[in-house]
Amino acid sequence: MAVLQLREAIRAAMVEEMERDAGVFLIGEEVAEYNGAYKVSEGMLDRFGADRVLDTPISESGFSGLGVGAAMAGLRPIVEFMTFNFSFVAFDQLVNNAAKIRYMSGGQFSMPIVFRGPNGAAGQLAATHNTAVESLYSYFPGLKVVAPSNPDDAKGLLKSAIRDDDPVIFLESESMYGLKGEVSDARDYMIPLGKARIAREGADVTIVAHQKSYWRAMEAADRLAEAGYDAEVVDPRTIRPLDIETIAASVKKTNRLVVVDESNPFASFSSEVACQIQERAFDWLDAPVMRVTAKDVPAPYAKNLIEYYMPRTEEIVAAAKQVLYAN
Amino acid sequence: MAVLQLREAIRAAMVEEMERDAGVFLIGEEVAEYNGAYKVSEGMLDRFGADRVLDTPISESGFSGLGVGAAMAGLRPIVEFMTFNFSFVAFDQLVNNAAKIRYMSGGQFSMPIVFRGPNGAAGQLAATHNTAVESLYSYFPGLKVVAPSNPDDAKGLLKSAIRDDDPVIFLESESMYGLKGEVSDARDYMIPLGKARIAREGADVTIVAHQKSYWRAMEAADRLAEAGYDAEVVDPRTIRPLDIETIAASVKKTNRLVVVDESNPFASFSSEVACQIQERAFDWLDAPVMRVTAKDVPAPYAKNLIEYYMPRTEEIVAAAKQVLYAN
Amino acid sequence: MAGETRKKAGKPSADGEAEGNGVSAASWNGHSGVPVGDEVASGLDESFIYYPPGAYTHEELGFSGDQVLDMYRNMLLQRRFEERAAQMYGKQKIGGFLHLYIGQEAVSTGSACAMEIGKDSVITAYRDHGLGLALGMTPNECMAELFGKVGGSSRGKGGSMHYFKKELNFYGGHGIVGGHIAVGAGIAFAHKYKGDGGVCLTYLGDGAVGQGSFHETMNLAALYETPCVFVIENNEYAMGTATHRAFAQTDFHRYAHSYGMISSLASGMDIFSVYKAMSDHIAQARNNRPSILEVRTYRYRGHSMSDPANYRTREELDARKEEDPIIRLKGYMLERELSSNEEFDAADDEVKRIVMDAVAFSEASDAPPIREIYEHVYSQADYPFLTD
Amino acid sequence: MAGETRKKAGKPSADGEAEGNGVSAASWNGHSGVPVGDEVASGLDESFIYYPPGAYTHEELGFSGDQVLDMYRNMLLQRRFEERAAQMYGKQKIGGFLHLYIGQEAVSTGSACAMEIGKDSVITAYRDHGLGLALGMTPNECMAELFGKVGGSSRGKGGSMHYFKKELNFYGGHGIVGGHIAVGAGIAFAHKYKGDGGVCLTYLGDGAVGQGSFHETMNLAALYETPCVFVIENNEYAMGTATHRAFAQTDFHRYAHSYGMISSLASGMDIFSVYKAMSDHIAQARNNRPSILEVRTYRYRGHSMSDPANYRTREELDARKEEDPIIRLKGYMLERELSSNEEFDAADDEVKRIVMDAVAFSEASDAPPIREIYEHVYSQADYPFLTD
Ligand SMILES: Cc1ncc(C[n+]2csc(CCOP(=O)(O)OP(=O)(O)O)c2C)c(N)n1
Ligand SMILES: Cc1ncc(C[n+]2csc(CCOP(=O)(O)OP(=O)(O)O)c2C)c(N)n1
Ligand SMILES: [Mg+2]
Ligand SMILES: [Mg+2]
Repeated sequence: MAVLQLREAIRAAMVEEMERDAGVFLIGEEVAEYNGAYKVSEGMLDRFGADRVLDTPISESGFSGLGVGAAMAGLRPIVEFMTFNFSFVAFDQLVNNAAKIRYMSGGQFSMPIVFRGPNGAAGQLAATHNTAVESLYSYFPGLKVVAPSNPDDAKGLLKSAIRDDDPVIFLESESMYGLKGEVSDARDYMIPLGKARIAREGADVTIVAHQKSYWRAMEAADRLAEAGYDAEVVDPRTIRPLDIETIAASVKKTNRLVVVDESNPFASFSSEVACQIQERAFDWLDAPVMRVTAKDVPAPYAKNLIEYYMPRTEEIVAAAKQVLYAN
Repeated sequence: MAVLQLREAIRAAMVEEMERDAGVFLIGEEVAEYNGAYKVSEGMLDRFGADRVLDTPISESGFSGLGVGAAMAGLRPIVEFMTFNFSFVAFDQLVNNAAKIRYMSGGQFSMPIVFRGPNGAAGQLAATHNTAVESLYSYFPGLKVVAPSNPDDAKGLLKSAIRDDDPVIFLESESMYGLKGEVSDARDYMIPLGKARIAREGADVTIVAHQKSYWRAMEAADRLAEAGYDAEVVDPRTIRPLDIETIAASVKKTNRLVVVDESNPFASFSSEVACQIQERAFDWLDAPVMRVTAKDVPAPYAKNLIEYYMPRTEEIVAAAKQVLYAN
Repeated sequence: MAGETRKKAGKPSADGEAEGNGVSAASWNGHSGVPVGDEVASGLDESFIYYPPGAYTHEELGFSGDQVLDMYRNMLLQRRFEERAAQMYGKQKIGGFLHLYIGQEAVSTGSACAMEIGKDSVITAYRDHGLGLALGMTPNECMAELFGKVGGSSRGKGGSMHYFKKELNFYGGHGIVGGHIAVGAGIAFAHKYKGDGGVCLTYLGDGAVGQGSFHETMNLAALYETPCVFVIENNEYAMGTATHRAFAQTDFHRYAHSYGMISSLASGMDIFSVYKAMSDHIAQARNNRPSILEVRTYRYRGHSMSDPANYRTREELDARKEEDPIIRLKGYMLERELSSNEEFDAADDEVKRIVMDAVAFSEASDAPPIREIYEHVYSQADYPFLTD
Repeated sequence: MAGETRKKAGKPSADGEAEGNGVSAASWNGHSGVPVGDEVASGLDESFIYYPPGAYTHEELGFSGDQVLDMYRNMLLQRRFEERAAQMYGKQKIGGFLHLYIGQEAVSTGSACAMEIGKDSVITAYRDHGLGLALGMTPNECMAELFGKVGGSSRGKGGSMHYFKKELNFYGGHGIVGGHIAVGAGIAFAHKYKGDGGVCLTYLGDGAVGQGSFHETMNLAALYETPCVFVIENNEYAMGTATHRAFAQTDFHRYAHSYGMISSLASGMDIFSVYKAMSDHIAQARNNRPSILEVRTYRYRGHSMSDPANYRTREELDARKEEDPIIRLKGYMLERELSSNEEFDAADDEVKRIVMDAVAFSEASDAPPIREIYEHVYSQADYPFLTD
């Protein structure tokens, strides 16, 4: 075990998998000579050379499609989006080509590709640079969507994603890149995709939260504990496939659920969790599933507005108290 | 009142609005000389000339962006996608520019633009040509999303959409273009966006369904009636903003809800309705909200598979019976 | 050989690059010798190679008479296959979109003869039957795919627009116009990365040139020097839109100059022109020089089955049918006495029989079992689908 | 005038188009007179116009000494404004991304002098302070926007990347690289549609040329003959990527030939070169001839505040600072005795005061009230937001 930043854990996963498998390569804007816009790929050009760590022009659609072709031909591309906001100019490549070619070819072509980069809001970046994309990509059967909340999970999940023969959207977080944590250094440290993690056990209310929201949820759990309520926090880790069993089991124990998600609310991940849980745990729910999300507006620039925009700890506490009928 | 096909009703709305307002123009692939890939714009080039009915190269991103600029500059573009599947190469223009420029400019620039075209499956068109997009676009605050189920609604809603100062994603249906119905010919026949329609009153179970699914729902309601159950069918008509009040009121009467939606299930419109209803009508629900959607896979080509893929009448009947505990 | 007359190698603007901005910073300080405000001739090599019809003989190209007959038979197979498919579409044995390649067969067959099938790769758009058959997909699996049967190449999941054949390095069959162009560059990238000596032939229509993905991919392919030939099958129309109504500049091979790429213009109605051009371009690609090959061809049918093609005149169509690649080759062979009328008749009969067999095979093949709807979505065997 | 030496009008390939495929079908029947397999010279006009630095005087261009001083003052305002903004960023008064235009001010000011502000339109990317100030946005509203205050041009909703000013026809301020290019063509389309005589100037960076939207828009603009000037501000880098590392062919003005568009290359360090080139291009646009103007410039700062710009040498930066557009103009004016040192000092003081006032204004301006988060999303007043 070593203490690594999130960016270092991600890098470690890439480096190890590139050492293990010559077919793995990294491509994206500024990943090579600049060492990564957020220094995730620092040193990788020196280590693996320009054939395996490639800078691109600003052509997200082009280099995503290039990755798709390389994956079909048996390589294992890691395509970095400087941020996932920029994946929208490559949307078709992800949701049509990466997601569907295996199906359309009747299983002839696998699609071992990882698209990775920062997701969601990162402060005062305004409306086009703060979009949470998990809800959009998880809509599409054929894709897998992963969203770790800590360095250890990031490493274990990314290694699984790189070895996976299916296309994985791997979501990181710009404002979490510096986050430190203990990380396994086992060479084959793999965390299976699709398994949630019970981050904190509790009996009174379940809180589901991933990535940045996870940290807000843990804060809220502390505050709730002070008020005498025992919250269970479940980190789904993978958005698609979703480990609904683990969430449902937790809700059957606590009878109450709050979903925290920095997505905008409509037709989002939080909607899906609420929908599935009311279906699977209807008789166990003592209160409606509540959600705490980004506000139903584009992300504003002003500091006070963007802070209000994001799911806040006090909102989670309030939502939990509401489902606990504690107000 | 006249009996029109869906395509004729849509055309009538465009023609009337173009006659009324010189700033309205139509642009898209094959809309002019070819008279529309699905003959929606038949005759419009002859009527309005090449300055107002424009064929484009195959450049969805380019002509969508052109529409955005024209809208900012005070025109009222109607941008036709041959089908909404092709909007994915223009995704950024819709979800970043059309949706957010008003906000980012602090309200300085309005965005009176309509993107319209066929949505969802249309038979054996395989995985890339059968995507339902309402869940994706309704995720984005800043957009409005409309999805009519009959010619009269289509006309009234499209006229409202064209006059609306906000960007509207107007979803039609390839397999419904020939559908006939009575259509108002009042020049100012406007149906407000954001108002659901109770298409059939009933006391036992509420079924929410739009576009093609609406017709399946109506069939299911007939079959349920034969079995002695009285279904209420609500056609939301607008996806964003969603008239959740009307749906919730219905559920408070029937205590049961089935949502039918040809979207894939995950993080979709159906998830959102279930989520909001369990929150707003928790104490009224006698059974979990059930949904009937497209299967959780890409659309297959084979006839039997694509038929199975789509929400089917018998599935709706079964879901209704399940929430009625009638099985 | 035409290929040898090229003077260009790699990126022609390399000199400029060395100085950063092309025009060096220093030269800006004061007048730089160029007359102020005057027009300056382009420093780029703007030339291209031209492969007209009727310019090549089979001997020059090194083909035997039997090989030429094989070419004929292969083109005819595509033609008859599609004629029959159209008929089956009318009988509703086939659904969805059906885009026929009829008229363009010299491009597919000429290409297949120039490449090393199995080593090289191919990717195209939805008008894919011709290339599939030329590469060696069986008429049975091709027809059964149209029928949506398990005997189809994609077990009925893909249909007409999505032929794929992994063993033949045939990467599809893609429906989003322009969506596969970058994928082609990626396949070529993989050939180079693996060092397997293969090249990728990426086919696209004239209409696809309008997509931004075309531009992004040309630049990427040229920048990374991927072994790729981009073949623009210019059949003059994208659905109902004639090229000049969609493009400000309609000589598509000329777009290559923006990327410092080599380019040619070939006739798509003469299989020898196609073969010669493709051979030269493939040779360039084997040296990691990507290129654009514009092939001028024509589709005789409508865009898809629902298109009456009212946007062109009877006269135009008839004039183009005069150039029919199959009739042209037959004429060439008869003129040179490479084959007899009896041999042509035998070939016709054989092709007809193969196609009828394919129909019978497809009728007999089963529809996919319903549970297959959940297969091939993921490689993961126990993926937990949402099912109600 | 340089503009008059152009021989091109409209689409140079118009002749070819009339025959459908450029090379007429008839010419394919047999040899067409072109030597087989030989290289063929391009028929396109591949020329461009060159506007080097130091080539123009203010008298030739019709400017008075006072006007030149105004230009100087305007460039200086941008410079001082951004220097102060950088300082405020350090003090965390400003958040998010801050992209400075320092070094490129001759482009904004030269353009603003050549256009008719209020009649013509402007759209650019996120490096937008310079153009905003050159067009006449007040330093107060600009600085307050950076501070995220209600006194800002977008009431604090947009920040540095999203300056907009409707009265000035300033259409932003856009953050997605390449995303605004087509929007510019649409604004130009609207000018033509309304017949108001205006043109749209669409600015983009060298890096944005890599996006497919560039290609799609050039073709659309050329095809529809929209009154648009596409100004490529080639500052040699896109973040840390020098142009030659991202493009196979780095003379960006040459991309114009693919679309039959006219194009020029101008120095972005000499305001007179910019002014002259812009004037010529705007004149073309007024006749519905869209064009590409590549301006060679340089940014002295890193890409954004977090970029130490290690990808270039100190020497390179120093060499480019020798060309500083503000120092250059000052030198020109001193040499010609257009202004005295006292006048420069007064101008400097005035600009400094304006910028300090803008900071004070921004400090004093309120943060937007929280309820404004729901304003300006929709024009609809009673939109039913999802609120918990
Ligand atoms: C992105 C996208 N836009 C539009 C379409 C609809 N469409 C299918 S084929 C086609 C014409 C393409 O023409 P071209 O590239 O010349 O190929 P051809 O059909 O002539 O072989 C169009 C517009 C599509 N499939 N994808
Ligand atoms: C689609 C997209 N991809 C990537 C980025 C990240 N990014 C912001 S600016 C930039 C460089 C752009 O360079 P250039 O166009 O030359 O403009 P300059 O910064 O030099 O003014 C990049 C890669 C983005 N904003 N949008
Ligand atoms: Mg074509
Ligand atoms: Mg730049």
